[in-house]
Amino acid sequence: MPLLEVSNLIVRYGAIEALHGVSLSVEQGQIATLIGCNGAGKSTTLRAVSGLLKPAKGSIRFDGKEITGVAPHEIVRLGVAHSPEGRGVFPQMTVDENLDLGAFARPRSEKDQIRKDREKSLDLFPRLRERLKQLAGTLSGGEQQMLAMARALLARPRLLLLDEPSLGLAPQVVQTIFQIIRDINAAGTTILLVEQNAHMALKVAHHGYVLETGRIAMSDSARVLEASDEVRKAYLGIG
Amino acid sequence: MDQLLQTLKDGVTLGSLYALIALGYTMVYGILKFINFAHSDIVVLGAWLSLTIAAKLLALMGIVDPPAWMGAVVLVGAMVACGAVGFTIERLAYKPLRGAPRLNVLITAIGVSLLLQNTGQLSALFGTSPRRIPDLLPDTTLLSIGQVQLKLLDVVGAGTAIALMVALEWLVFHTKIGRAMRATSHNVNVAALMGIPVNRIISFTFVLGSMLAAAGGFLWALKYQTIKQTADSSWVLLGLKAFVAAVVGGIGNVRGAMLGGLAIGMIEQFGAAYLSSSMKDVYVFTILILVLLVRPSGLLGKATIEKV
Amino acid sequence: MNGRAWKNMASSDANLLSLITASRPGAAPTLLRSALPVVVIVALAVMAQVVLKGLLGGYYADLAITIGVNIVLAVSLTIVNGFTGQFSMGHAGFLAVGGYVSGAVTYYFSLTQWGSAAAAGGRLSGMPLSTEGLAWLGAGDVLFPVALLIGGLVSALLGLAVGLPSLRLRGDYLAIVTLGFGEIIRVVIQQSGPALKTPEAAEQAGVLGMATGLGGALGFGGLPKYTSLFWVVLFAGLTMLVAYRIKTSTSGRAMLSVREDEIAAEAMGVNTTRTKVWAFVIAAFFAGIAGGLYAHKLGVALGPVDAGFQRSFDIIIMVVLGGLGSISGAALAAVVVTMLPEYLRAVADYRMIIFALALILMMILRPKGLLGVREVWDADLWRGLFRRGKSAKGGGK
Amino acid sequence: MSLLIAQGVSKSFGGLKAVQGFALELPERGLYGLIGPNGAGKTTVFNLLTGVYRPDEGTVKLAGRELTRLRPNRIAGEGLARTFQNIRLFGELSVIDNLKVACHLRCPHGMPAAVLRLAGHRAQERALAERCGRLLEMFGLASRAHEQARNLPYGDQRRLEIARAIATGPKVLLLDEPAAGMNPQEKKELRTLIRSVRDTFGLAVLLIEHDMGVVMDLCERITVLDYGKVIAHGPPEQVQKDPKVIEAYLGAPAA
Repeated sequence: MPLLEVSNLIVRYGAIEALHGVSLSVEQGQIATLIGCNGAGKSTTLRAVSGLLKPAKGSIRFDGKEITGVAPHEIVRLGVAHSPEGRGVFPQMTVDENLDLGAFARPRSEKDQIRKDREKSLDLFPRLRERLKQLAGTLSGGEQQMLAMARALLARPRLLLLDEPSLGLAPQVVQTIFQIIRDINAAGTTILLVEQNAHMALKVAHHGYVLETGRIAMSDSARVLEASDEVRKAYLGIG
Repeated sequence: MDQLLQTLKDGVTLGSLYALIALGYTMVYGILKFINFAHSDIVVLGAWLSLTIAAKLLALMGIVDPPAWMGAVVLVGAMVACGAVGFTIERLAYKPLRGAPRLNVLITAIGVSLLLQNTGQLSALFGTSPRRIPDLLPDTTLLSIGQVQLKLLDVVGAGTAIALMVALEWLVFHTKIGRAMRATSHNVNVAALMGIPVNRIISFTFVLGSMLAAAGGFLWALKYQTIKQTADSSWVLLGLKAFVAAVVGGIGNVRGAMLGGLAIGMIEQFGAAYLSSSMKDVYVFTILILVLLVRPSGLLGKATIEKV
Repeated sequence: MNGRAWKNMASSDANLLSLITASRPGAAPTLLRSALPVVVIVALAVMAQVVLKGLLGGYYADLAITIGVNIVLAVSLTIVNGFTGQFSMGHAGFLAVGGYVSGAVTYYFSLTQWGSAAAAGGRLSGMPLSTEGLAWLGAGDVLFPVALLIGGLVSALLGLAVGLPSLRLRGDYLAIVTLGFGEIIRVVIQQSGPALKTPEAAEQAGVLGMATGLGGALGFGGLPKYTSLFWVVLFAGLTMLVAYRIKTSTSGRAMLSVREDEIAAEAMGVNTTRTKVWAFVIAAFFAGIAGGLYAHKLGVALGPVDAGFQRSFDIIIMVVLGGLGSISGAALAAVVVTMLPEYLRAVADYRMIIFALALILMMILRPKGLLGVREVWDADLWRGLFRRGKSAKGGGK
Repeated sequence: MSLLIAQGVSKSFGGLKAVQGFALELPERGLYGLIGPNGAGKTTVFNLLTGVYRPDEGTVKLAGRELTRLRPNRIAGEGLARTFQNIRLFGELSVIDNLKVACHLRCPHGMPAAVLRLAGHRAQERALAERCGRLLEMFGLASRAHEQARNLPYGDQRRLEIARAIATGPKVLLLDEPAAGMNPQEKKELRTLIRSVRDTFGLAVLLIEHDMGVVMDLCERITVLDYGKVIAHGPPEQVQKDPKVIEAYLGAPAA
């Protein structure tokens, strides 16, 4: 059974239907990626999964449990962490405080475990360790992305939703970020990755979905998609 | 010299009161981005509840002179009751309007304010004539410099206000729930993704603001003793000045509210002492208009860019 | 797409200006059509004074005058809060200015010219003539409207001063500033000296002395009671007519567009600054007139209570309940809000509690007010209501 | 000479350089596109051109007249009209009134004429009704003239927004993602519509669009933004093949 199963998802913003029946699934332990040009509905899909948007129709099942319409803070508790588009760090708070917020949903009894997870996260992102007392707003874009991911990991998610981790980052930083995404997955976290950077995303993912204006246009193993011309067409309109 | 000292003292005692009330405006604005117009009415409720509780307690114990501990009991009682009222208001009137245009929320807030004002006027509650709160503190003078007297009342009043502000500062900046409040105020959606139950945090913020307002009302009653009816225009003025303090300090900013409260208290007292006392309200509003025109984000606030 | 229409447009999308100058009908019928509503209003006003007053009797005639004043207030505030969507909470300030200024004009003019502040008589005010006037009119019939206009103009000038900050402020901030302005006006008026009682004293004090002798915190008493059903119906009618004509014109649509979306309005070429300031000025003008009517009804230019924010809130209630932007809605609400407490004892006791609850419930259930921007005579309002009714019956969503 | 010329236009928000040295030359009757990945600064460019934001540096000229420091309403008056990414109609107003508002600049008779209902005002209202009615007919919206704009279906709202921009009588039309949220059929109609608008009114059009099918089919030349900078400019075939563009969209090719 897949860890996440989305079927026939329809999401509307007022009069606009942003998703017209999206279905996808993410297998336990894998990285699935959702690619497509902007405006295709990638972020909308993630926001529906994490409960920020209420779908008009369709169902979302996590670990066999129906989570459609559940409040976002409850979904976090079930084990889904979402690192949002634009990173969403709290700029007026220190890196330290941002990380603490990542573990907000976990009970006090897990204190020791939280401390260990925190160390593990900081080992993944050594740059953050140097900046624990700094305000998050003063970090560079790449560092903020690392903070957003580290923070999401502190929720101890079984499924990590990553929205455009490469957005606005220099190519070298992007390489680093994607290496870390692999590491996170290798340590056992299932990931649903939304990316515009199709090349990078397909390289790390097991399975890929191409989203085109609110519909899944293609779904295949990442290797196949990587080799396909269709992806290029979807993005650039090259026939 | 005497006048200067006297004015300074008045400025601090009044300013700390404004600051206490301003905190409620600022905290709600920080999270929900609207002026809780009914906040000043919670202050009034706090003052009247203080009076009622004090009077009831004295009657119950059958004594005339209140013991020293009674002030604390009255304060806590008023704070708890106003916290409950704040909670109810948020749940019933404001929560259904999440995401509605700001104008609608403002109108609702005016409605709530009118409701509280006029309900308080009912004879079954507080009635329409002013009443005097029993003396909860002895009229002791602690210190005299020339003509200027520092009274126990002044010290307790300003002390309580400052203690509460320090407590709030600690809560907001050094506790888990405070972190959650700041996160919610910055971005409700991202806060929810951290597993923060944002609706509960918003309710909590209202309760907290209302409790501080109650404390403000209590201290007001302590200071001026005679409490006017709930729909009296002087109350709206008090609320407005506290709001001005929040704006001057930078709305949404807890430390700014404290700074702004003090600044407004000082401006009002110095203007009254050295210019003309009957125009003191005019100074405050002139400051408000100036600040909004010159630096709309206030002393400690941050400018925002409107998204198109 | 309509192909023929595209071809037509291509050949004849001349500049709008030329279209306007091209179609120029005869001047006479236009003049008649423009003036007709004014004639009707005057006729109604005369009838109200001659017929209605007798039918109603003293108490109800008095109530009708209050209703009329409230209509002027509510409709004028609709221009700011309803049309442009700026939220003014200091409307009572303009009411006060109009009341005091027009009061000063009638009081001191009468005092210095005729030796007494008492009414000089006026047919339109339903008073016997005591001094000579123009033709068959009394002196008061001329003095009173002039005083009202001066009060309105001074108030409009202040409206300009309040409107200017609105260039940089939005929503609730603006609301607070207007509230503050209203208070400043009140405080400043309260600083004025006592009213001068004799012609000699007035003469001695000069114009400046008279302008500052407005009774201070006690209110400005002894004003001649010129306000009659005629004047009230006249000005209520004119206010509604002007508001309606603005709403259905280029300027009015510009106001509504500012309220709907300021950024889009600017992108469509609307000068949002000028539009907002105009709205404030016009609203202040009519509020000033209302103040004059009210002061000359009571014989006192507004004690502090009438100038305070309680009064502003009263007007806001009417505007919001009627529908933000609806002239007829505001007028209807003014009638209901004024009359209900008079008729229902229960409402009188709990008047403000009921209205406050109505305000809160309205925002939750029908956020645009009863009528929204629409008017009672708009066909589409009734169609909309009907359709909603039908779909509700059919199970709805 | 080109109709719309932007040179070295830059804007920072806080420390972030949203747009850097943006340049564009749009000739009369040109139909150009502005594309780029998410957050590249496309809408910011529109906001800079139309005066919603003031550029920190650079100049914008329309038909030889400087627009750089003008307020948005004046810029509209100079002949630069736009639509918005997230539709900004006057929702409570009727469809036809939305267009009438946009004729604002061409209405010489103001408030006094309206209050007194002078002949000029009446003639103006007639002319407005006629012109706006004709526009609605062109856009296939005539039957909905008196409905509230917010009640229109989504596709009609997008079209009404274009009609409204046309009603200002522009020389240049800026369209911000006109095809967003449309189905393939609507997109096809939109392409025809944009071409007809250009031809009928003799306008120059600049459009931001994500749907590459629409962009590549419609636009004569395309400017590509990435991180606030122009990384490519040229005809569609050329831009499509530009390695920098491919990298901006698809990411660096697998190493």
